Amino acid sequence: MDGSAPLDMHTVTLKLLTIVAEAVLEDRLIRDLKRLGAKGYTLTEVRGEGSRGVRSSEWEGKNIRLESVVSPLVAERILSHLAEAYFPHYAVIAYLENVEVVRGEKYT
Amino acid sequence: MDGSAPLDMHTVTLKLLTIVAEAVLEDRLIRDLKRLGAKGYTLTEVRGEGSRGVRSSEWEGKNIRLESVVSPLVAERILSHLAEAYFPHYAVIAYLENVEVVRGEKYT
Amino acid sequence: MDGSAPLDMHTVTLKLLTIVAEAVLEDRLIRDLKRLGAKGYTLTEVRGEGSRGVRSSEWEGKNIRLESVVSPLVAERILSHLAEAYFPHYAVIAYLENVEVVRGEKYT
Amino acid sequence: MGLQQPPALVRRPRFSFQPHDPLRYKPVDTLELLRLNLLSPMVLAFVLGIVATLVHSDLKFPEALYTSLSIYLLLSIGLKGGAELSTTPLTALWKPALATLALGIFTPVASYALLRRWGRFSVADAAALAAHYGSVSAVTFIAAITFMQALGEPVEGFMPTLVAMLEVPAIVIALLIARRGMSGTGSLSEAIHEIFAGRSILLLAGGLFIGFLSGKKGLEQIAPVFVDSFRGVLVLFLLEMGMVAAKRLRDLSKVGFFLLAFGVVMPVFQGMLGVGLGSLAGLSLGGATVLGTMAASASYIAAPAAVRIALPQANPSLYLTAALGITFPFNLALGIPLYYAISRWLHATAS
Amino acid sequence: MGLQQPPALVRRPRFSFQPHDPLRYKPVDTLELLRLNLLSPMVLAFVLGIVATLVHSDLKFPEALYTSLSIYLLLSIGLKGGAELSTTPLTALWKPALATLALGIFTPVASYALLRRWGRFSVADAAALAAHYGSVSAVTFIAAITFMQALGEPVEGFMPTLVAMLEVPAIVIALLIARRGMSGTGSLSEAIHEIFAGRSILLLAGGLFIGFLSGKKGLEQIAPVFVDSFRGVLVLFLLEMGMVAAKRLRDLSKVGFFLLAFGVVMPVFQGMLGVGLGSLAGLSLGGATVLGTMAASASYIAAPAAVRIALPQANPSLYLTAALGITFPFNLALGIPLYYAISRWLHATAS
Amino acid sequence: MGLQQPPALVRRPRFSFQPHDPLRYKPVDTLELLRLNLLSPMVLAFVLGIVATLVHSDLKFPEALYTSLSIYLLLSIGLKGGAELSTTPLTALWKPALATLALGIFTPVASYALLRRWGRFSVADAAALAAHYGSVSAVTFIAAITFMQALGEPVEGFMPTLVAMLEVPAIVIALLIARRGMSGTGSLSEAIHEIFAGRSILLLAGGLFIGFLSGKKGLEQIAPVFVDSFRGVLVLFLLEMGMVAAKRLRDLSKVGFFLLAFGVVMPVFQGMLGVGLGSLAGLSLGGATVLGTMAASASYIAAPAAVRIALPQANPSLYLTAALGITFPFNLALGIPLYYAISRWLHATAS
Ligand SMILES: Nc1ncnc2c1ncn2[C@@H]1O[C@H](COP(=O)(O)O)[C@@H](O)[C@H]1O
Ligand SMILES: Nc1ncnc2c1ncn2[C@@H]1O[C@H](COP(=O)(O)O)[C@@H](O)[C@H]1O
Ligand SMILES: Nc1ncnc2c1ncn2[C@@H]1O[C@H](COP(=O)(O)O)[C@@H](O)[C@H]1O
Ligand code: NA
Ligand code: NA
Ligand code: NA
Repeated sequence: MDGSAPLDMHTVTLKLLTIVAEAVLEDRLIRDLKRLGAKGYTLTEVRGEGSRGVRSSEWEGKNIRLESVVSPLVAERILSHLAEAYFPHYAVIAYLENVEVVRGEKYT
Repeated sequence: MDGSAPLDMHTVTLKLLTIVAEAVLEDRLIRDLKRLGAKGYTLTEVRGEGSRGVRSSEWEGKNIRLESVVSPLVAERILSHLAEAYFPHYAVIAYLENVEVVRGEKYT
Repeated sequence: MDGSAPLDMHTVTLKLLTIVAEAVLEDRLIRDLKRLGAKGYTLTEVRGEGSRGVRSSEWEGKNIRLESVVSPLVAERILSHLAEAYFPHYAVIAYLENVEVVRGEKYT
Repeated sequence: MGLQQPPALVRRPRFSFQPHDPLRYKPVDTLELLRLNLLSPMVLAFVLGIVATLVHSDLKFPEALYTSLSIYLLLSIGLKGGAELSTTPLTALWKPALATLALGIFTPVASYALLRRWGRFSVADAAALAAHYGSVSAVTFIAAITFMQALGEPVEGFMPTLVAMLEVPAIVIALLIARRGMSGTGSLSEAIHEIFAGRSILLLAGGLFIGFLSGKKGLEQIAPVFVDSFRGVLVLFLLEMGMVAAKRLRDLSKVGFFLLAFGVVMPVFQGMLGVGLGSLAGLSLGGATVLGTMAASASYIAAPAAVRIALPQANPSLYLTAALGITFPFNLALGIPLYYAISRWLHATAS
Repeated sequence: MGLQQPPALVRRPRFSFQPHDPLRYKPVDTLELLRLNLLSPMVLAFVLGIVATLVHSDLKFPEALYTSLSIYLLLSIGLKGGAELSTTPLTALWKPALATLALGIFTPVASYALLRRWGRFSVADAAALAAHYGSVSAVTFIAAITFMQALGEPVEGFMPTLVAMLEVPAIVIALLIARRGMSGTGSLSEAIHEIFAGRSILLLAGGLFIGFLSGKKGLEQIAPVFVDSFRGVLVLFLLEMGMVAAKRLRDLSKVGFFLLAFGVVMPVFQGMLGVGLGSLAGLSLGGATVLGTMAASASYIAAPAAVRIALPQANPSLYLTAALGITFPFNLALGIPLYYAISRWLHATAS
Repeated sequence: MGLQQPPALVRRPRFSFQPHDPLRYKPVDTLELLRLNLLSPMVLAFVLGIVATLVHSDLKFPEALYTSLSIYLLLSIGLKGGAELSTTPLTALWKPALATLALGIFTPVASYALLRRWGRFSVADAAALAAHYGSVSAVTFIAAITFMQALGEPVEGFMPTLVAMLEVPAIVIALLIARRGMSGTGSLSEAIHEIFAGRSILLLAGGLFIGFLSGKKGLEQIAPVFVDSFRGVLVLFLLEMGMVAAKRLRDLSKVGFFLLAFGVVMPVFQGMLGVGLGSLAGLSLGGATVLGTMAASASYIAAPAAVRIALPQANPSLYLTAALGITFPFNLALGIPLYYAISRWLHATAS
């Protein structure tokens, strides 16, 4: 059986949107996500380094990773909003993957 | 080079199964994963929000994210079990991705 | 709209490299990643279990998960290095996924 | 506090529930009692926690801090009780122990009946609530002990033993009732293990054991941490509890009027019962007050964990909001002084 | 531990900023003052933290510990101030309050002008720095209080009230200046909420409130944690602060010579202003020293959070390095003794 | 400290390893010694931790708590030692220092030879174990100091200096032996940096430095946290250690009988050697006991980190189980009283 073969079980292909951003944005990002159509999210406290240097303590500012399973449409809407509202001044990275979700209807 | 091109290095394509669930299920989920054929897992403490409301403290109940690299067969077995044993009453989300794994044989 | 359809928004397809390894390797892995061309990374403290047993406390040795969005070339370079320098003696797992990244040029 | 410290007669002994507190004085009327309780740093810290949540403050206790404080409080209570036990004749224990067991069996049954009959709750929800209200909240117990101390009211040293005894039976009984009344419940054995090996019982019982074996001399060695610092740590803990309780208040509208009333009336009823049974069993004024508070309190550590596993059908919003958002603040602010007043009245008429 | 405690001259009272410290003695010259400060366990712990970072030690404070310590320190300062306030005539408060407000308005404007005119900073960066230097650092305030205690120098009990009053206005003013001078800034209302509901103000004000209501008797109950342990906890906290400050020092080359000079000269100027205004407002020698230190200090908890939200264009490297890497260590090691010397000189000439 | 406390002469000075403990009395026989140790709150807390793991309790110390407690313990030991050093003639130090170095060089070589010759371990595993057993466990050291304090047995103030001196050489020597005997090992320089900049040495040495510079007056300021609270914090820490050790016990079957015996016999041998050399070097009864305990203990903080980096081929199950699961509990429960008995016998025959 090929590793990437489809499953028998009923799953729906959706987008997993991952946003890593400075922690100060937590409330705002969550508000935006909900407003733009995400039905839920999972949040992890992380550290990181990128073009804006190391981000790992209270003062450097920690990072959060927000993950949300959304429809492609919602994904696109959120990405556009991020690009406009946060990319210029804040430490943010965002990317999408395809995921096969059980009970996928719940999340669209 | 196209971003999604295959690698020269020898990798195996497997399924990455991600389960986000309320923390009270930790022991049970790990037991189930092992029993159904997973060779390992990685566990992260997370917070989240979904149809059952915010889950972020001791009392609301924190969440855990369990990730396991498994064969498609095992992935399906686990998903069926989750759908039956946990989806009705517990806060759980589960999804699959395709991943290219180095030393992939170790995990099937 | 099919869940795996491409987006309108301009994104670049890159590799998301995930490494789960024992925490004692943190400094060394980060140094290696940067040297081999990664432009950034995100680090999460995790626990886990695999062929080398449970890893979850100070003494069993915690794990870290390092994630880095990189070009396929860099991904391959890093994987080869890992296979040689760490796989024999340390608890490590590594895998790749395809991700669509906004502002993808930043990370290649 | 220095080296040249003068005659030390006035120092509060560090390891006793019978405090000769220099602050002690017995307030005469109930209003004064209430004022004394409401203006204590502990209750005020709880209020501050509520305010912090209401103004959406970014104040947040790290989870590690909350866990550490609760480990400390439980162990400390156990240690002090154990050291006290080491000089107590155990014959004094059996009557209060029986009274405690009676409470642990009767109260969940009463709650369940009430919630089913009049509240029209589902089997799962009624049983879940019964488990919570039949069991005991360690923090409420601690608050009662501390209030007695502030009043200079002696309390029996074996009370923490009774807490351990009251915690378990109600949960088991409620789960058994649920089994009878429905199918498809979770694992009962796992739930029972969860309670017995749960950290609250383990730390309380473990502390009793250490305190008992190492005695007052042993406790003396660690008194600066486990005795002197107790109330200060409690203030920090109640600050956090205030924040948690206030978050629960947001769900208040969802739980309905019946549960709201239940969360206030049931504690009063169980509290009176506890004070009464305790007094019958020969407990002192302070001891009966504390047993009443224990009966009146609703568990929110042991019970939720066990119930979530064994009764996943029950809605956590209901039992958490009732136990944490309604009954806990009620007991902390009004209940404890009330049970004390009742106990005083009982003991006055008895003697 | 008690109130009726017999000949208590030698005991350090637990709840007072007017310490009768057994260690107390008044050093006569400034060098001696400096030595006393530099060899205190607090400053040495800060130095150890710097060393730990320089040798790339794996010593790392868990974030939960850092947060817990800061919650403790802020609440403790509030509690002690509040208990003190409960026996202070409030009429003594209005003049120092006015002086504090004057400082909170004048210093950010001065900083901004200086940084724009001579430092050639962008509007955003100048306003961000002005917000930080106009506001106050709670830890520097605490260090000043502790130094006064070690010297046996009485300090007014209402100083924490002034900290809460000094924290806010400068940030708001600096953000308003930035709004006028540029477009596309973040949300001002969110930033203001961030300050008022921020944990530093909440804990300070909350502590004041609890301390005031429960009074000295209330504080007495929790003194082993909130009074006796204060300096020890401060040592732990400053160890962590040393590590953080040293990490900031790595960015020192990026901030340029002007900002480096600003980070040392501005505090001295603001410190003198604070001591002067405080003395005019009738504060004691110790009180004026502490107000001077407050004016001299640069915020690094409230201000960064608010500025990051309302002024994302400003470069955090600049304000964090200046406030944490330059001004904080300067005040801790040299500034506080200096402001004390100035205050002593002022009070000597006045009387 | 108690109620019946007599004129304050008997108060334990806060910053001394020469305790005039009110509890002090010298037990005459070894059984009594053992009982005293086994029923101390510290050892009982360790036992409770073991029980918690065996019954699969959900009690879990947050990692931040464990880290915080260990930071506190190391710093505290350093501070007290440093304050003591500030009044000690340093000439007293050189002979015990030489004895310590001799132990640090001889014991890893002996362990290595034994494990290779008779245990048939691989080069990597033997060297890894030698590194652990040649180095020192800070917590075992602390337990020994605390036991001496409980007995009222004076201990030299410079002992923490010796801990810092004993920690490093054995690890370096063991790693060098491994290099000679195999290829493909990890980075030695990184491993050595790991040890020197490791938090245990940094905190111990840093504490010594702060204590020395700020002196007894400095320590007095922070005594409620760093002196009075020490044993209580140790109880919490040992509770966690018990849980960790018990988890290790699960691997016991994997390590084989030889290592099990090694984990008990080697400490006794090294302990006797330490007591002997210490006595020769002029250490007091208590000091020689503590040096013996240090020699007998196996590192489980510094050594594992360094070995994992420089000797990844070695199997961590072996060295962690031996050091944490066997030798640590053995020393804590039986070893320390045993080394004390030996030291008492040596000092009795000598005088
Ligand atoms: N190439 C990358 N791979 C993974 N995470 C990244 C990458 N670049 C940046 N990040 C994360 O995004 C945060 C902000 O990035 P930046 O704005 O580039 O400083 C960093 O702190 C990292 O946590
Ligand atoms: N759309 C989503 N994307 C990512 N995580 C989700 C999503 N929905 C739910 N979750 C996670 O799954 C948990 C349980 O979801 P629920 O059962 O819907 O409350 C939540 O607390 C989140 O952590
Ligand atoms: N199949 C797996 N899926 C996800 N994570 C794994 C898997 N196997 C191992 N890991 C992670 O990789 C770490 C090291 O694995 P190992 O070297 O097999 O012990 C484990 O502690 C887990 O965190
Ligand atoms: Na109850
Ligand atoms: Na200022
Ligand atoms: Na040793």
